[in-house]
Amino acid sequence: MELILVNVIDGLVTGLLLFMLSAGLTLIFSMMGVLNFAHASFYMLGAYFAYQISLALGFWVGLLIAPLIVGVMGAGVERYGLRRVHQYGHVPELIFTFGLALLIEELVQFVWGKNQMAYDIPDILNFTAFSIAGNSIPAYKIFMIFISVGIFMGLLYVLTKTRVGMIIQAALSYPRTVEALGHNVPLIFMGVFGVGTALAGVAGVIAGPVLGTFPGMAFVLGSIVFVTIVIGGLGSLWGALVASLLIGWITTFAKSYNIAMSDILNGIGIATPENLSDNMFRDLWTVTSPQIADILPYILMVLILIFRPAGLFGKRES
Amino acid sequence: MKNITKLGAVSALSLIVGATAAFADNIKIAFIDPLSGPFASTGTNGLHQYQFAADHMVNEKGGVLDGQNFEIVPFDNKISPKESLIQLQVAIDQGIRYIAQGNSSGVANALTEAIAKHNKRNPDSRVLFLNYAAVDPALTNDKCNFWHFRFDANADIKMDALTDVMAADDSMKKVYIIGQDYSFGKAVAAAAVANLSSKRPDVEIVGNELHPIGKVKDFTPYARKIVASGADAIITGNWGADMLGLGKSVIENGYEGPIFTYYAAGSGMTAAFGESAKDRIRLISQGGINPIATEEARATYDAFEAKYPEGNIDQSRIFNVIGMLAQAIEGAGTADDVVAVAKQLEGMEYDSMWGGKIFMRPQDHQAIQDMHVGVHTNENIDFDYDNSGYGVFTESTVTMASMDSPTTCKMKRP
Amino acid sequence: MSTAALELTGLKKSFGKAEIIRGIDLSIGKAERHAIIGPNGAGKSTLFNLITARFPPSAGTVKLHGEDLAGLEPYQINRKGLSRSFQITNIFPKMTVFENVRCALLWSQGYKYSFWNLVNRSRALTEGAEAILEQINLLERRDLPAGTLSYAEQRALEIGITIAGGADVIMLDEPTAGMSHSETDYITDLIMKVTEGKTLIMVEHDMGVVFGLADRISVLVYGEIIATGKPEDVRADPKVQEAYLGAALEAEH
Amino acid sequence: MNDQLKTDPSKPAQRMRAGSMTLTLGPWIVAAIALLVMPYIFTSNSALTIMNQMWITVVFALAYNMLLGQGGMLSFGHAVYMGLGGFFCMHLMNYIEDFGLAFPLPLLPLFGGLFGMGFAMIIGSFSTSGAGTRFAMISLGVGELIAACSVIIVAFFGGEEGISGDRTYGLPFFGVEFLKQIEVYYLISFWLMLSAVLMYLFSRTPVGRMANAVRDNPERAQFLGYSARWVRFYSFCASGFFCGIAGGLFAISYEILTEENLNATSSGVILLVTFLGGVGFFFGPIIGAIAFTLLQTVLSLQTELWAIYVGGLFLATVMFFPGGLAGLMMMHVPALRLGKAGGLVMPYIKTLIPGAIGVLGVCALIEMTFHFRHAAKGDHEMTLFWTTFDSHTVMPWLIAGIVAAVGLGVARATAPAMKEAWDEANTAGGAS
Repeated sequence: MELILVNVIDGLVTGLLLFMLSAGLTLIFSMMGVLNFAHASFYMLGAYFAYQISLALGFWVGLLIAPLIVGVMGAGVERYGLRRVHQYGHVPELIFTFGLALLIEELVQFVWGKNQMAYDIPDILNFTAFSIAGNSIPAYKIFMIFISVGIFMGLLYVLTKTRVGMIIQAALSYPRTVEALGHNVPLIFMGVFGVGTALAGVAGVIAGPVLGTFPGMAFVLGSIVFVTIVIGGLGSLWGALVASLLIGWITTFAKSYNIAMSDILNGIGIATPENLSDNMFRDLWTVTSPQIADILPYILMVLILIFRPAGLFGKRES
Repeated sequence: MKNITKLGAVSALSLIVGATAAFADNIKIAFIDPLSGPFASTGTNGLHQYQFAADHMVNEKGGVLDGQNFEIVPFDNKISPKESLIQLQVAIDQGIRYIAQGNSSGVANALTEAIAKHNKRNPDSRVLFLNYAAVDPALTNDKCNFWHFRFDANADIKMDALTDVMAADDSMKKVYIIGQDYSFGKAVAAAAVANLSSKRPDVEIVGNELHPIGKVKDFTPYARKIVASGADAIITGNWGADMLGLGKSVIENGYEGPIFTYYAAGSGMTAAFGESAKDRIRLISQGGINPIATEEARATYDAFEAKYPEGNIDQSRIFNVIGMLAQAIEGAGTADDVVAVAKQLEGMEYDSMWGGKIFMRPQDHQAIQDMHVGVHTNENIDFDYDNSGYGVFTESTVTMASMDSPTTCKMKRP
Repeated sequence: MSTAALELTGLKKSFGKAEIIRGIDLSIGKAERHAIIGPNGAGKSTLFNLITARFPPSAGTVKLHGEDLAGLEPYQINRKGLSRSFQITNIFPKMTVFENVRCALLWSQGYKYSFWNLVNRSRALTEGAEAILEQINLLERRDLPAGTLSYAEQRALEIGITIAGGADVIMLDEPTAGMSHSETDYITDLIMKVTEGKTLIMVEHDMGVVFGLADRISVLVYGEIIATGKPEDVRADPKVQEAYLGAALEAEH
Repeated sequence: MNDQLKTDPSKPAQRMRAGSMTLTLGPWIVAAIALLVMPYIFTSNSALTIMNQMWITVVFALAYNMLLGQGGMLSFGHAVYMGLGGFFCMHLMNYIEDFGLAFPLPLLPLFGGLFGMGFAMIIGSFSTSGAGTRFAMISLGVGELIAACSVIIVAFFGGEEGISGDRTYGLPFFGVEFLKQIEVYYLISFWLMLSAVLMYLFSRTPVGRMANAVRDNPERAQFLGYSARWVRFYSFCASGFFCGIAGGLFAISYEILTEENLNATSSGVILLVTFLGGVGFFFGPIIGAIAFTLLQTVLSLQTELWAIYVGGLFLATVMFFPGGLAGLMMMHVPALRLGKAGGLVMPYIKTLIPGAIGVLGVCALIEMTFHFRHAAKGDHEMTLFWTTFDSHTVMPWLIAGIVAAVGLGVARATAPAMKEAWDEANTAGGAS
């Protein structure tokens, strides 16, 4: 029972972290129609910048400045790269971000080398907040929860209560009309792209110390972010939140409990074949839930796309 | 203007041909390992150790035979079996007869088979495979061949030695085994179960599981399970980011016992573990460097550090590879006839500067050597890793580990 | 008495709460040229889309030659001999003019999804496509990408694509929208020429075109047909007068 | 509607794209002769191996472009179809060996193709109902699933070390045992020619033509009597078939298949290859495959930083030449037709050569920075462009910097003249 509570907290942390990435991505997608493959690369840049800054000025300065730098870089990418490619259509745009992701990974290796960086949790947060049945919950995780919830609230406030938010929401659905009303839509696009990548940067800054800061960190996260926003429904902030938490919990629980395929199959009345080691499907019988935990989101996505193409909360078909 | 065009044409051509231009007198060793991509740090560090070892142990001492130098030719295989096979072909075409590779047993499997086929089909350009790090036991058992030599201990030997040390600790009651879901992870788990149940039948294995390799972002759920199981020891074969992620996560989430593992040092990992993992991680390896075994080794390490301040000698067996190859070539009197060289290597006994003897077992081409279990600490460390102040200090040693272990290898000799 | 080419019975369509088409009964005979007119927002295009199964109707039936079209996909309806054009030009912009027309011929010439025939080996296809290009006067534009044609030419091409498959019921959605007078005359003549002997149903704003082409006219206002009949009868109908005048007055406010 | 077509369409290059290519034998004969002659020019085994790799990639890229270029479907998991075809062939090869069946090796790729097509039929049955994001994300999901299965289902995929076999155990085929690389080369070349011709012919069939129509305007295609879904499905299956053939050729060439044949990286690479070559032209992927294989194998022998250059080249291509290398070449067709291409030669030399030298200068700076940062201490010597120098002195930096600046500067200064010459060369008649 206690373990369930611990898993709920762990899943929440994972989910909220995913949300910080997917929130920016879903905004960018719904506004510009671009599936930004380089989104996780900005997350990586956030971690590396924060590491570099933390060496000189400490963790907190890094938390403030690194996302800003990442956001400015993101805006620059939109202004000087994407906007140019935009005229050729969506596929070249997507491929542009794909190439960008490769290039960023190479550049990070060029600058920082290929090793894992010793980017650590700040001492002030390096203690155990509380324990549940011997499982310690580090204070840093509580801190991560607060940061991400804060960002979600802020985002929700800006989007629903401020004038800028209204314009963005309108531009999401009717870019031409908004432009006709005298708003600078390219500027809005650039701003949204910048903010979206900055959010990814924040995620990188706070995830770097726990999940590791290394050149492969973007690749590890890469496609799962897309999966999240597709499951949630493209363009839906709430969808992104729900899908992130869903994925966080599904993967956490799947890893925490060793459910074997043979148990399930036996449970529904199929007996284990006698000579399992000679059986063609022997590997399927021995599959356990932790083995497939990280591909469950993909299965979920394919199923959702087949049966509900708009995603959980999406209004339009992708 | 014309000159520029000409220059351009010439340079374009030589770009392609350049790779094949050879220095006739050198004995070339192709180093086929990842130099770009996610595993590049290990590969690059290995390359530096090879280059340093060749210069330091052979070239600066006048070379082998009548003054021939060793030359390490790097090939980037991007840790892909396909690329490795292409690079192997390129290397063979450049007249290279010695292939060194170590990262990834998958690549090693592909290479050893390709080399066996190549040597059978092209007797004029046979090559030897110097495997310095791929530890899949199959390579010296079912899949063994005459051309393959393994200088590292295989996963079974390492586990045998590791469990010898573990078994001596009476307080250990519950063990958790976790690893990456692929051949090596499974081999480690199987060996751990077999060894523990014979050496310490009283010890309970409270968990034995596999996780996807290179895909786990957050190890917290695994850490929870391990803590909840009440394990007082963890055995894992994880490496790279999976090792770091697992190690940090279990320590952070309240696990108190030791982690017994294979690859948790160097390549940035020692620095990243730092204080948090002090006295918690125990590594099995050959050739311990703290305390250093010989003065020669100390001088070598000092020279290496002077040349590569950011590098580590974390695979000291590379020096054994170079030393043993040089000795074999001297013994055979030729570097071109790889069969003669291979026959010299078979059964060779070599005194390593890192301490102890190395015996290349002729029946399966598996090097038998001393195995050390070391602890991750910052005390008594002469040679740290990653300039972090932390390193691995040898706590116990198993001499000539698994000398008489059985092998299923049926070596076919030419 | 022969069955009508197209027969609508009690056709309704709602989007959410808004009822756009409120029960339409209409029968169009074979080889009749029928125009649907009405003020903006009356639901003319929606009606077209209902007939061609772009949207499913909320209620009612559509019968083509007496056969119920319920549940059929657009491509299945097309195979039954109903072809349409679109209000917004809808061609294959990256393919040549010739290929646009040839693609439209493929199904009717029985090629289906075959991958064992080569299209440029078929003389019937080439000649058929060229005959249509000749009809729509685009023969010399044959090898240009369709996207590069002028607007009127693109509209002509679209009509060509629409008739190419040999459908006997042709539906044109505002074929002359946005055209100059001379272009309009040109397209009107073209429609006259290519729909000879076929059933034509068109939505049109230009009353000149409508009265020049149509055998019968239906007036659609707020999702209902308020009048159907010969052009002169419809023109005289007081309800029509009122609807158009009312709409005009409303527009002034 | 016109926003997909921003490039000037009055150019005949665009006309070519529009697909009125007639079946001319010329290029095919040239290609066949080139395939036959290549081994006499590049005789070494490694050259043969690299060429084998190239031709396999060509088949794969052409098959991929059946979807991306011809059908407008973007797949993120296409390595799966090639990989599965290859795995199947490998099992077949081992089966033949174990049971001593009389089965000629050259037919093997056909079975890979059938298996690839079979799998494509299963996936295509639900993924092809839409193009766009939905198709792309399903392909991504399926790709990840199969890649994950490859380490879980060891019985079929052999885990991390994959499965391997020996091509020489089958019955000799008219006395050829496929011991030598050259024999394998001709086997692969034969299948390359056959597949390329078949794929080209496929694009000329009714369903191939309709694939283009569905790509441009799925709704209109529906009103021509064709179900967009079925047209996509057929393209998808055909693509799966040729991917499977590529997989079979891979199995023969390397005699091993591993997880890397299925993973996301391979799927991503084929997207890069195809786009680099140009999706708008049938021969685009061929150029892309050749260029990429050379970059990957030859450039990576020269520098560790090859991936940076490839990434940069790729981004530049997407940004400035969305038609890819093939598009770049076909841009010159109008000038050639007008007989004015000669007028372009001098302006090109004046701009592009300094530009290239400038770019090389920049590369030199990158290499030197890398060496400065990451080389061993005391190892100041580096060799670049056949000159050995000390990277810790000012001089080389100065030289490289000046070369880069002057080269790019000259290119920039002469660019307007080149543009002018370009416009002039593409104007019919003209005031020359």
